[in-house]
Amino acid sequence: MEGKNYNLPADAAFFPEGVERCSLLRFVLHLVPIVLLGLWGGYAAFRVLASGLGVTALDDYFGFGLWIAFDLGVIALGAGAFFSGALRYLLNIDKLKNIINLAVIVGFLCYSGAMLILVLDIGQPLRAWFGYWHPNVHSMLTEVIFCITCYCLVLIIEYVPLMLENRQVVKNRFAHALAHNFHLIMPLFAGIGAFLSTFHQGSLGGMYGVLFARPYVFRDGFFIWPWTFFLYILSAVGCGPMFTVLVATFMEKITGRKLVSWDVKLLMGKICGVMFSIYMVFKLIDTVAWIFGILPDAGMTFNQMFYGWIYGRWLLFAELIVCGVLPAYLLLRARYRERPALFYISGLLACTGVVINRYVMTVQTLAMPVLPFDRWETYAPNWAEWGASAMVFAYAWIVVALSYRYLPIFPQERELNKK
Amino acid sequence: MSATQEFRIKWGMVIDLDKCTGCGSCMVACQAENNVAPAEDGLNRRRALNWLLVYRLSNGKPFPDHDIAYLPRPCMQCGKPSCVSVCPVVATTKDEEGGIVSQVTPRCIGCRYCMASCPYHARYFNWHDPVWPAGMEKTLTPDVSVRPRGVVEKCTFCHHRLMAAKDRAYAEGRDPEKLPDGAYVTSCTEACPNGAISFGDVNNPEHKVHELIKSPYAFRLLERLGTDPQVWYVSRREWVRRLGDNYLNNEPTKG
Amino acid sequence: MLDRRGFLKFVGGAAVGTLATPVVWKGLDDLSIWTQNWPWIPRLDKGNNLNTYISTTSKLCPSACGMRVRLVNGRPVRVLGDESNPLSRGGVSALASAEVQLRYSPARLKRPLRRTADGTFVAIPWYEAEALLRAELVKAARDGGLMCLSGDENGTMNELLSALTVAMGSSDFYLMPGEAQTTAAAWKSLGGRGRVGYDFARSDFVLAVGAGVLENWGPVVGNRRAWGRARPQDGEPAMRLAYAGPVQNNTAAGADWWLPIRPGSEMAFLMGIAQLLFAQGCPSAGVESFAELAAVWTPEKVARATGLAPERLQQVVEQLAAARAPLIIVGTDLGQGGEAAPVILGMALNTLLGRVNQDGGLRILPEPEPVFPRAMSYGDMMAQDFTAAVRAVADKKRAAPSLLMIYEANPVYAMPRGAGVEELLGSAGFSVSFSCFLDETARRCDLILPSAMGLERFDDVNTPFGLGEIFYALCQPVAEPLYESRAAGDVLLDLARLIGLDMGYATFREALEARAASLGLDWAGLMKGECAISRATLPLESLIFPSGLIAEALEGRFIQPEKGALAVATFTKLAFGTADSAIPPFATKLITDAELTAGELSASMNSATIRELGLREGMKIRLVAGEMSLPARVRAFEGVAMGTVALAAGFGHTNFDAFNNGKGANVMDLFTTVEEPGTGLAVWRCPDVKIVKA
Amino acid sequence: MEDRQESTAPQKEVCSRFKCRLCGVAPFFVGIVVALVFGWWLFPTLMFNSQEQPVQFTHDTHVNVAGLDCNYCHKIRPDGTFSAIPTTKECAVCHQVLLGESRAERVFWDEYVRPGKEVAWLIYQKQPDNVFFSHAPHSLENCNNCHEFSKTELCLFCHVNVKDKAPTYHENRLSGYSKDTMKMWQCERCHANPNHLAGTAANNACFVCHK
Repeated sequence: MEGKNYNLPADAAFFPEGVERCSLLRFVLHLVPIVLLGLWGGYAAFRVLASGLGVTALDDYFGFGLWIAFDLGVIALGAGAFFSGALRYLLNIDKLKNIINLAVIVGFLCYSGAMLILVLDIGQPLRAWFGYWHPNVHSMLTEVIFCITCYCLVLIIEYVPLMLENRQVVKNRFAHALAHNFHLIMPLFAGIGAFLSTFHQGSLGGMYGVLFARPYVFRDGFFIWPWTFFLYILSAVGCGPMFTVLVATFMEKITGRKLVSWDVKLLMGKICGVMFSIYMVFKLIDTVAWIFGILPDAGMTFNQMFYGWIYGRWLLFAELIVCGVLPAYLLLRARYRERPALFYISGLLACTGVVINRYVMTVQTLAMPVLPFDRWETYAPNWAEWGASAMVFAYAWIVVALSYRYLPIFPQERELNKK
Repeated sequence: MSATQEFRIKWGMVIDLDKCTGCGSCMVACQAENNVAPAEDGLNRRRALNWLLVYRLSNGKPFPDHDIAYLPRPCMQCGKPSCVSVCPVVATTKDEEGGIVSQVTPRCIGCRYCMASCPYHARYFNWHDPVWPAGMEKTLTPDVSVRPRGVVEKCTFCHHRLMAAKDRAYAEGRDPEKLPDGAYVTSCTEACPNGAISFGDVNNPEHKVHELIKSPYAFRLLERLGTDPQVWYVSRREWVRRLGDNYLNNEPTKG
Repeated sequence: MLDRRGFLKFVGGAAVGTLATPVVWKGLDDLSIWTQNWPWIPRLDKGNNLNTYISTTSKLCPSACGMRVRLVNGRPVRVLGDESNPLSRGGVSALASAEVQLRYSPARLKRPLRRTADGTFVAIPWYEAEALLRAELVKAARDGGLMCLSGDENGTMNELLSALTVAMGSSDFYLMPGEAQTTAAAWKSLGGRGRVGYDFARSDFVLAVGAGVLENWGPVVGNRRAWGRARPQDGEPAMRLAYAGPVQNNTAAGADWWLPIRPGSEMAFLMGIAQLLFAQGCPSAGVESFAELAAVWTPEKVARATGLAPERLQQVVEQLAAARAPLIIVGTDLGQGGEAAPVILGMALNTLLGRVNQDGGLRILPEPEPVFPRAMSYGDMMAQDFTAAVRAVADKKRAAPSLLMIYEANPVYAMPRGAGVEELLGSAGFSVSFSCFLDETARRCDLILPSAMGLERFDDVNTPFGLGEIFYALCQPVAEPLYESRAAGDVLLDLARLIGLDMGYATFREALEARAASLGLDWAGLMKGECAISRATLPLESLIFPSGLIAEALEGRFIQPEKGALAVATFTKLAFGTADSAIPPFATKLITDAELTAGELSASMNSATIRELGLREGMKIRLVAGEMSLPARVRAFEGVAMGTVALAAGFGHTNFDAFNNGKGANVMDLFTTVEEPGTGLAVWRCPDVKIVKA
Repeated sequence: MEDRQESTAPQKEVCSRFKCRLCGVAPFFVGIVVALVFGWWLFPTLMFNSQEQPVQFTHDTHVNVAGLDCNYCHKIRPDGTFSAIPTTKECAVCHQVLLGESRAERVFWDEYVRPGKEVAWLIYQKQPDNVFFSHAPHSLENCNNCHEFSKTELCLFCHVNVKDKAPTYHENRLSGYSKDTMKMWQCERCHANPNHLAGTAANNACFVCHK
């Protein structure tokens, strides 16, 4: 039996072995504002469920708004989970084991958060199961619904063994055995996850690409999949791992402890650099094809795609150049990548670029008039939409904080923080 | 993106824009016929629920050369609907003889993907539960179900009137699949004091609309996007026809 | 035995077991069925699927729309057009279309209300209300101080009301000011007999000056039906339409030509036409004075007054000359308080073109014979000028009425703020309103009696204004009066009997039966929705062109507004109600930025005018005319004449229902009443306004 | 690792391997049984309430004793609508005086015919507002193009047997549906049957049955 050490935090018995954590009081205090934010968001969610979507700023022009952009954004950023998982388990890049746990947690949070928002976003949440029971196989959204729930289950299965590895939980023989067995079959789930996730990242893009009557997003493609299908996969794998790295680094800043070694981060950065560069090449080709093919076919010009400041050209410039070509180049070249400041900045830019992409494809598409006698409309989310999104953010923060405090998610932590 | 289904009967609407003066009679008749709740504040055009909406068109010229036209916009019942293939729960289909795009609100989960897909803004979401002033619910017709909040709805070409016309045909021993011209018309068609709207089976030579759509002045909205609408518009004014679709500067107006 | 661990196992077992029962899927299924039938969503009442239809005529829509009311198990649910109606031929106006829904307007009066000493209203039973009114009638009969205002335009109800007024020893029976009185005054100035109608349907070229013939003027549904039929989609139009007015309104949208002229410049425009007609050799024999007056109105002079390009005026005259059956209709957008002089000119031009008593021309119709003894004749009613009477009371030129009785009219809302209606209501000894709705006027009365709506009572339409033929149709109840409302006709007949007046009929229906009989019509047929039409005319007797009057009316007009000031033009949509009604429930969705911007009245101006005044679109402004002002927002619309601001009429109700209140402002707040030079008619006029940035 | 074994050791000493396994599994199986009993027996009973018809009507009396044809009361009107259940006024064509001495007749006459009140009949086959159903196409004539239904057989295909005493009406407490309300899959027995698509105008398009 362990002797009680009163110098340690009250919950020290639950900490991963050999690591330091702040006092319980400090931990709880830091959660207070987050919980308050979550409660405010929970109230917003309650209002939405109780009195309907009328409380949001969505309307018949903007049937999709902040929430869908948020979902698409976090799902792209959460792609680190499946892609690093695939590299780690399928291609056996062993080094990635040092960050894969965090990637799984971030992925799980992104996906479960997105599903939470989706429940609010549909008008009839109690009929949500129609998506499985009465599926329309032609709809990209059906593909999304199936893949996203299946992949969320996979992420739970990947997350559960992590939870079981808590120092106290793992003392239970059953939990121990379960965790061990889960680990053995993890490559299988990584494979399934990679398959599911690739597909729905793609079908999220496909959702927009198939809208043949919306020239802003319509794209030709390959078989039933429009180009956006592939662009979404590429952009997600290009930014997802970097997002995981950014989260890890952010956690390091907050906790003041080293969690992931620089070489692991660099490896992730290199992978992202390659993938993001490939994405940018195709995205640029796609943009050119859109300007000179799809738009004139629809009788429209490039200039008609923008409106005022809110939907101005700067968005396209930011997405493609500042948050596109620039970070791709910086991450690709070892010379720049190896300078931490540039490394993190390019990571941030790449993630921002992908989020801008998801935002404009969701909102600008709908803001643009297709009928020649219609006019541009603008959209700004209201408190209910921000609130519900904040709720997901708070939920993610809390889960990450708890996971960090109680679960051995960073195998290198002990080593890196040796004094 | 399912293939276009061809039907023997094709219910179509032809609207003469030179005859529409924008009085709104069609919109009122539509709301009353289809149990659309009245709105105390109908001013929010992005939230007001209209199965049929009259747009105001302008030739864009300054005074005194300005010209004006009104364009009633029902659901286009597209031959190749952008909304049908995207619905994840088969709540909207184009599967019935006549080609009317159905909207089954009890199936709809309210994801609004169909609204994002429709360039005509013909689809409307129930942002709130519908409310009638006390007693006014007694004027609901028994023909169209009242939609709760959280589902999408749209013009159905007064589909219940088609069913009523078929029932009458059964009762009279006629073939319900060969309705004579005028046996089935929409509420807006009937209400228009100008007679600007014509309705019938465009595939049937015995129906007036069969000829009307062949007019050199006939056009459809956003034809080049490939939606193949079942609503035609007619105008002798070129600027009106040109507003029916997006044109590059050097392209001639169709129709 | 059941420790924590055991309980968890039990729960686990129960969870597994539940999956093997219908609870989950049946529950999920029932839950979604519940969402499909939420108890707070109104249910449909299918009953036994029994549909019945009753043909009747709209009293709400001034165009005497024929309606086929659909009832499901006896419940009226829809107003449909009536194909068999010879006037509306299946067409139905936006207003009539919402009539069954309007029955349930939140503004609908439920029971009699009496004003208490502190100004609030208390509900009282009918017998008490009747006793109260009876006592007031007895008093008024003694001093002959009854004044009666009717909102009915053309029914037998006006005969009952006028007969009652006369029987009470008063001659103060008035109709709400309307186009009919203006037209009658104009016709009288020309020395004409009978009443005038326009045979719109048979004309092949209609020049409408100010009259919204496709939206709100006269028998508009009939007009539009005829116009639509004359313009087949697949053939050449058999009727052309030119509209002259300051705003490109709904009539202009349908017209082949919109001729933008400044507000108030109709006379100059008409004189210009006369000048060209005479110049082209139109015989001036008998109308030399007219030719003489017109001679100076060259297209250039007209252009200066109206803003209309000279070649466009010439084009109109060419079309008039080329047409087989041209017709000129002069009216106003508001349909109320218009000037008689332009109408006189219109009639004179029709005469000049030889269009009197022709098919598709101006037709002289015989006046109806009253069925109520002592009732005023049609001509007498038309000669009564309510606006003038109100003015006289306000100016203390005559005594205030001891009893003011208002029947289905809303003058407080619909008449110019400066007309003095509120003062009249304040000075009357006692005021009573027979009204369907708790409107602005009813709220200022001492007693409010809930009236049965047109769909709930027997009533009739006897030749709506503007129609070129005699037309008679019946209104019959399709449902019982809602709440405690009653048909005013029957209430008044009861009261008259109680105070010892013999009106000749026990019920209003009897009076209508007598009317039908007098017209030689079959009651049963009328009840089936049949209408009577007669194309009988009175012969044209020689008319005298009132050149002195016209010269006087022309004097001092057409002065350009001073710098920075704008002329005001209104535009009216029937869908937004009439002077006696308001926006029906469904029509709120018809409101666009043409009428309201951000909840305030749109002040529409063309972009040149906006630039000139240094305004911006969407800007909050006030329109100021003397002491009166109106809040609005600038809207750019190229369909407005230069130096003109266009405002929608029919908004700014303060006391109606949630579909009306708080929407925009009432243009009548800018209007005042003046005496028309020449005719002496009390007309409504809006002075030029200055724009003040708010 | 050592820590863990130490901490679990005392538990092992408390109960024997056999006993532990038994008491370990028992609550789980009890849970399953309880859930099954609740789910299959209690739940379906709790879900529905029971109501009796306000008047005990029998078709037997009307068809076999009075010799009425079905169409006498349930007819397709000339406009194609279905008259459904007759109104009290229509019933009173025959029931203007007491017919027979049954209690049901007495109740009907006293409580409905005399005051002229409509009977709030409970409709076993009640369909929700969002369903469009018309009797006109489901006619003997149409169906017997291929089938050989008798009139009764055809009616009983969808309607519960009301030959004798009117059965108890069960209403779902949550959804408000009658227990006998046909669900979509039951309609689809004919509508989704490919054999029907050729012979009749019936098909399975959504709007054929929904409104």
